[in-house]
Amino acid sequence: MVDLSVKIGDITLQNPITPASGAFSWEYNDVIDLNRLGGLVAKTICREPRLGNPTPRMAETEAGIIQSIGLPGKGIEYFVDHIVPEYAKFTPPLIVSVNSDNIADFAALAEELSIPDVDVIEANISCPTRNQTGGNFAMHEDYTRDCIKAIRAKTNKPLWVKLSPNAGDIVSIAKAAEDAGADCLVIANTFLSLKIRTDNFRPALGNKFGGLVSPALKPIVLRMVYQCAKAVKIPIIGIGGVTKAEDVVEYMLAGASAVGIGYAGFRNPTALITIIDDLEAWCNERGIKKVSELIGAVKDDDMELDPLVAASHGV
Amino acid sequence: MVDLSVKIGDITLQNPITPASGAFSWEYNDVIDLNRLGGLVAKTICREPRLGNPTPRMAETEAGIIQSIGLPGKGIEYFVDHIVPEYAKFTPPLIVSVNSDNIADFAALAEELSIPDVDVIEANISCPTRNQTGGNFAMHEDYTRDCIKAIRAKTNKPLWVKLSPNAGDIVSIAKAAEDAGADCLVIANTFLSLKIRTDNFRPALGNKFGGLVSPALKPIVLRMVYQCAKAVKIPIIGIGGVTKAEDVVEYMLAGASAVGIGYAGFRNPTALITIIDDLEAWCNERGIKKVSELIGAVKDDDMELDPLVAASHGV
Amino acid sequence: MTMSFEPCEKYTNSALRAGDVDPYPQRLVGEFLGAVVSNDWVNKEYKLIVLAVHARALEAYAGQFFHLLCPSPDGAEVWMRRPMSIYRIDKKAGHLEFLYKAEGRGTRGMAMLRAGDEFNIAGPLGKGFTLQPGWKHIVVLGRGVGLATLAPLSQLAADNGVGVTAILSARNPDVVMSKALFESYGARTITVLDTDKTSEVSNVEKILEGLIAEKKADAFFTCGSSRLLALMQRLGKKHNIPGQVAMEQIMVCGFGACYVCMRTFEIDGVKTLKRVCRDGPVFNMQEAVGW
Amino acid sequence: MTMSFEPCEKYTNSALRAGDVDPYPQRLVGEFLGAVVSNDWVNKEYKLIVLAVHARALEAYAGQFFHLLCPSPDGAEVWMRRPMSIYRIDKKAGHLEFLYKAEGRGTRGMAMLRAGDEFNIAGPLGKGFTLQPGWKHIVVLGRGVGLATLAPLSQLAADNGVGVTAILSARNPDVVMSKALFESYGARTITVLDTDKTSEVSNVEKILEGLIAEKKADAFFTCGSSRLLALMQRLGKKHNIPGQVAMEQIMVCGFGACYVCMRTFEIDGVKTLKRVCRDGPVFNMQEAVGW
Ligand SMILES: Cc1cc2nc3c(=O)[nH]c(=O)nc-3n(C[C@H](O)[C@H](O)[C@H](O)COP(=O)(O)OP(=O)(O)OC[C@H]3O[C@@H](n4cnc5c(N)ncnc54)[C@H](O)[C@@H]3O)c2cc1C
Ligand SMILES: Cc1cc2nc3c(=O)[nH]c(=O)nc-3n(C[C@H](O)[C@H](O)[C@H](O)COP(=O)(O)OP(=O)(O)OC[C@H]3O[C@@H](n4cnc5c(N)ncnc54)[C@H](O)[C@@H]3O)c2cc1C
Ligand SMILES: Cc1cc2nc3c(=O)[nH]c(=O)nc-3n(C[C@H](O)[C@H](O)[C@H](O)COP(=O)(O)O)c2cc1C
Ligand SMILES: Cc1cc2nc3c(=O)[nH]c(=O)nc-3n(C[C@H](O)[C@H](O)[C@H](O)COP(=O)(O)O)c2cc1C
Ligand code: FES
Ligand code: FES
Repeated sequence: MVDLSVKIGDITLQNPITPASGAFSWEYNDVIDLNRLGGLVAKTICREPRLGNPTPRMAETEAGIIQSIGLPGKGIEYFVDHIVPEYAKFTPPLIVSVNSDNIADFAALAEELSIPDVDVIEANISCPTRNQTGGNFAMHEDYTRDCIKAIRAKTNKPLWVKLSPNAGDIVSIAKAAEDAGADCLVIANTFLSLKIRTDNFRPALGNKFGGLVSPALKPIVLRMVYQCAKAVKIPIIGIGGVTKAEDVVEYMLAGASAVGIGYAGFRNPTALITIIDDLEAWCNERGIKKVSELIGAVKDDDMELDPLVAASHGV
Repeated sequence: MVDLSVKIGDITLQNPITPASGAFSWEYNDVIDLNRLGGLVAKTICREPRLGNPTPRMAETEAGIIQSIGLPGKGIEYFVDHIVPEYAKFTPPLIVSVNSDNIADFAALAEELSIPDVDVIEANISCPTRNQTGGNFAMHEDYTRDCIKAIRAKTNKPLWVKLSPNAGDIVSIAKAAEDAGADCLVIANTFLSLKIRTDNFRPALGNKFGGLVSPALKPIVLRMVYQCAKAVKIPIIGIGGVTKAEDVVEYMLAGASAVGIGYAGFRNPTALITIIDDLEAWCNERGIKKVSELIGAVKDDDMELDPLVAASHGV
Repeated sequence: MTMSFEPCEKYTNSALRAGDVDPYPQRLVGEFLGAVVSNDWVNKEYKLIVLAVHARALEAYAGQFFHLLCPSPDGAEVWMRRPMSIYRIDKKAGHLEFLYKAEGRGTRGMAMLRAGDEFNIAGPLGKGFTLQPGWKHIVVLGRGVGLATLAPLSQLAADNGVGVTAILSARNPDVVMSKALFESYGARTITVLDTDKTSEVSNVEKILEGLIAEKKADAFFTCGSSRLLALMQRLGKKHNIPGQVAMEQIMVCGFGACYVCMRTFEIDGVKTLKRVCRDGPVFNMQEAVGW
Repeated sequence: MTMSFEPCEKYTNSALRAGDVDPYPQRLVGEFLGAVVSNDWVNKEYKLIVLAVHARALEAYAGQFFHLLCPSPDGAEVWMRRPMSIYRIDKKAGHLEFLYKAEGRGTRGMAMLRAGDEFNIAGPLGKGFTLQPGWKHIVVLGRGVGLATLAPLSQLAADNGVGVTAILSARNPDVVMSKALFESYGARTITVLDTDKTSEVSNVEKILEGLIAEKKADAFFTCGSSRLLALMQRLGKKHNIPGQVAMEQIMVCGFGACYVCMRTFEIDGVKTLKRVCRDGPVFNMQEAVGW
């Protein structure tokens, strides 16, 4: 039987399947056994209560959805008093996602959330509908470094950093986060997008722009995970378009130690459990003893460079 | 009856539908009447004959394909002597796409291609599998400016510049291209991606990385077109995921003057003609006299900012 | 490590078919594969789908909803589930029914389902209608698809010995719905139409005032129209009649996690947002700001 | 400007159904909607699909191919067309046939088509087989799905009064294909199998040498195996027998535009790449470098 556990720094996940922040809450215990997940990831929390963005907050697109929620929430006090205890009822580690548009406040929030029931601080520096200096620090190497340094100085909890797929040079940003003290990179958040309705000529979302979420995007995020895994030493969690066990394998081959899942859990609320079961079966069928063997195991060192030679092989 | 013509600077297209470079050749006259298209766009040409990348050059993904062709071609001499004359048999303007990894050579190529049968030079500075200084200048504002300035100095033909969706800050790059003398922006090329096979742990493409092509990406590119249209004065051609007449309308509402089409023509070789016919019918049904009325006509100036008010309306 | 190419199917899931053993029996909500028993047109716009489902899917009540994974009407995928109110639960037959308007891509795909096909549904979700012990007679006022949501109230009321007057508002006689279902549970129905102008607010107001005068209005229930909601809110306030309204909003998760399905409510003069999927879809009528 | 919401269907196209007037009659290649006449298993792995098509789709010849837009086997879209050789053209009946292995997503989707369904195909594409005037007897050697590509040669040869010996190589007797089709056009067939080792190169070489000695080998044709291609290349060179090979490669456009479908050829000692879709799929056998 395969050992599905993976280590993210000092944290051990019983399997590499975690929900993605914002696509999950303890309320999913209504339908799946949360104790089976690799980790529990809370919705990004800000200091003050926030209503979020105008509705509609979601629109279907060609192949997926765009959404713009706007980080609504009841603020950090309510979170610590009422939401952390809900998660504390379950055994997997609790990862708490935080955001602020101000670096000092970001660090202070991380400090205030460094309480016993919280296992990991995830710095969401990549909310796509915020701007570069307004909380979406992951668009820029220097902002990323400054922000993560400030947070690192204020917390001893493991610090995971969620990057943006909208950045042009994600490798430099990944390195900046690592230099600044990140313990893990979470790659990636959603793709800044727009849909205009052709019936009334208006943007489909109340907030105009939204983040695109689609299994179609997996090859882009996979490329980013692969590039970053070659450039940094800290572990990576791949997020984007995972809908089946093979997608977990593909992310791990590219260098990820675990994955996060959003969309698939909306589509099939039992998906995360099925993916854990399928991954286990996939490994067992192939005699894989530890799923962690797959991390970075892509075979890319002997690729055919001569097109004349490559094209003389069969299909 | 609607007037479908649009102007791109001094060039008039009889309708806003053009093929995308690399997804088209005069050989498509086997299946559709090329004289019905808005323009004819040749495959990107380099100076020397090139074999291109190792096979396989295409792999299907969740929702689309990744491809890495590697700009194969028989070089500029063959192109001028044998390919330009093939296109010259048809009436729509000929747009010639060029690439080089050297700015001086890029400009020289543009100069040598400024011959009577060529109507437009399209600078493909965004081939995703080349690097930032190796022909993929569109990842960086300064490289873009330098490259387009050099080309502008060498040709009086209309100069269109194809940008990269992999750039983090496409608006600055669009402005740099405009400043440097571009007459039109073509947005965008393909998304740098990776697929790893879970049967043999190898990258699915011979070149490892490839460009993702998928209707799913349209909301991302549409957002880029919208942002750039607000920032520059020159016209924009939107490319990415157009498969039906409404997609053309959506790009035009966002600020594009025309569109380019790749994937849809692979899927349905008669698609470009159908889209022209459907666009005409769509406009006529709505009493639209000139399709150019649609350019930038998105209604985005009175959007609901208060989530409490927005969420009290019906669905 | 040896390996061969055996891709899993996309979107595998552990949805339960009728008769399956539930590996996680303490769950409140399930993902089910219902077998289509029938899927017929009720009128020109609406269809009624009857599904044979796992027993756990029958543990639902009026006003709750399921989240339906609709098949594609056109070869391209339908990416999000569609929320639908429970129309009828037939525990004996093991059937769950939904009444729906086939309009957009998802519901058009749903309309193509044939007997024997499988249909993936998640639920039951949300907080449904509640009846207070003292109530003897309630008034139900619905329009269009709102009637699909209100119809099971008749069953709930009948089970609790509560009388029902149902006012069914519709564009024309062809699209009046659920009359028979309401009546089968002993409800009195009154149909009001756009075609003969009986559906105008002033006339509906007269009918409601009449019922109030008759003491047949211990509580108000509505769904499907902002105009009718406003009317019931006004009369409810005036006569101090409690009420419940079932709301709709675009959804993603259905579980309360994503905060997509927000609507505005005003409580003690303060406006706030609530989640239709989990805080509702049935809300205190006086708190709703628009339908 | 007034507007209402009427989305076009995704991927509309102007594909021709049987009987439609072609708006662009000078085109060489069409996009067609064939009606499925039948789609039956030939053996455990292969199916034969028969389509009733527009007359223009019948203007095709052996070795050419169509590009097929396969329906989905699983609810998610199949994004690229699949190239398939023409297996048989029945001009009288207006039928086009393809013999295919149902294996990946596209061909599994294709295997689900039922009589009456529509199937979008584009073609005919590429350069097929050619017969030289002097040839009296040709030898066809194929394996697996390669036989589907070679089979229509028997019809072409018969039409031109050329004799055919077809050597059919297969894993076991159950998956020998096209024997009846070859024989119906008067070809002599020889079956060689892995199970009894008759398919080994040495034995096939003996058979070929025999045919050469009998003067029954004016030209060689092959498809489906690198091993058999190498054998025919060697004997062809030795005995100065011309030959043609039909190649496969992953395709995107099928029209020669995208340069995805490249294979290596060696011409006068210089290696180069050619497009299978437009420069082929049938090539000079001596120039091919691997199948
Ligand atoms: C709690 C609840 C119960 C409902 N019960 C019923 C019912 O019993 N019968 C019935 O016919 N309809 C009901 N509806 C409305 C139904 O969900 C929509 O008609 C349906 O989602 C439209 O899908 P479509 O594919 O036809 O439209 P599309 O235009 O393709 O939908 C696009 C997106 O918008 C969403 N959407 C569109 N209209 C609505 C709406 N009114 N409410 C919520 N989301 C919407 C869709 O779910 C989808 O995500 C209910 C809605 C809610 C929230
Ligand atoms: C000119 C030509 C003629 C052919 N004729 C026949 C025929 O008559 N009968 C038959 O059974 N097969 C034939 N093939 C092979 C057939 O195209 C592939 O078996 C088919 O594309 C596989 O699709 P899939 O959905 O089963 O596999 P998938 O694994 O889903 O395919 C993934 C991608 O790879 C491509 N691909 C996979 N294998 C091949 C291949 N061998 N050649 C080209 N592309 C491939 C597919 O088209 C698709 O784009 C021919 C191929 C070519 C090039
Ligand atoms: C409705 C919704 C809300 C989200 N909210 C957050 C959030 O609060 N914080 C965050 O870091 N990411 C958020 N995301 C992004 C997801 O965590 C994840 O990065 C994204 O959905 C891609 O993964 P997927 O393809 O598996 O859905 C949200 C995504 C969705 C769909
Ligand atoms: C097979 C293939 C080859 C391409 N070659 C080129 C090229 O040579 N030059 C270029 O500028 N873009 C090239 N592209 C990108 C297309 O021009 C276009 O930007 C992209 O396909 C997105 O449009 P679509 O979604 O309509 O396909 C190529 C795309 C494909 C699929
Ligand atoms: S639909 Fe996700 S919170 Fe209601
Ligand atoms: S498939 Fe495009 S060139 Fe052959």
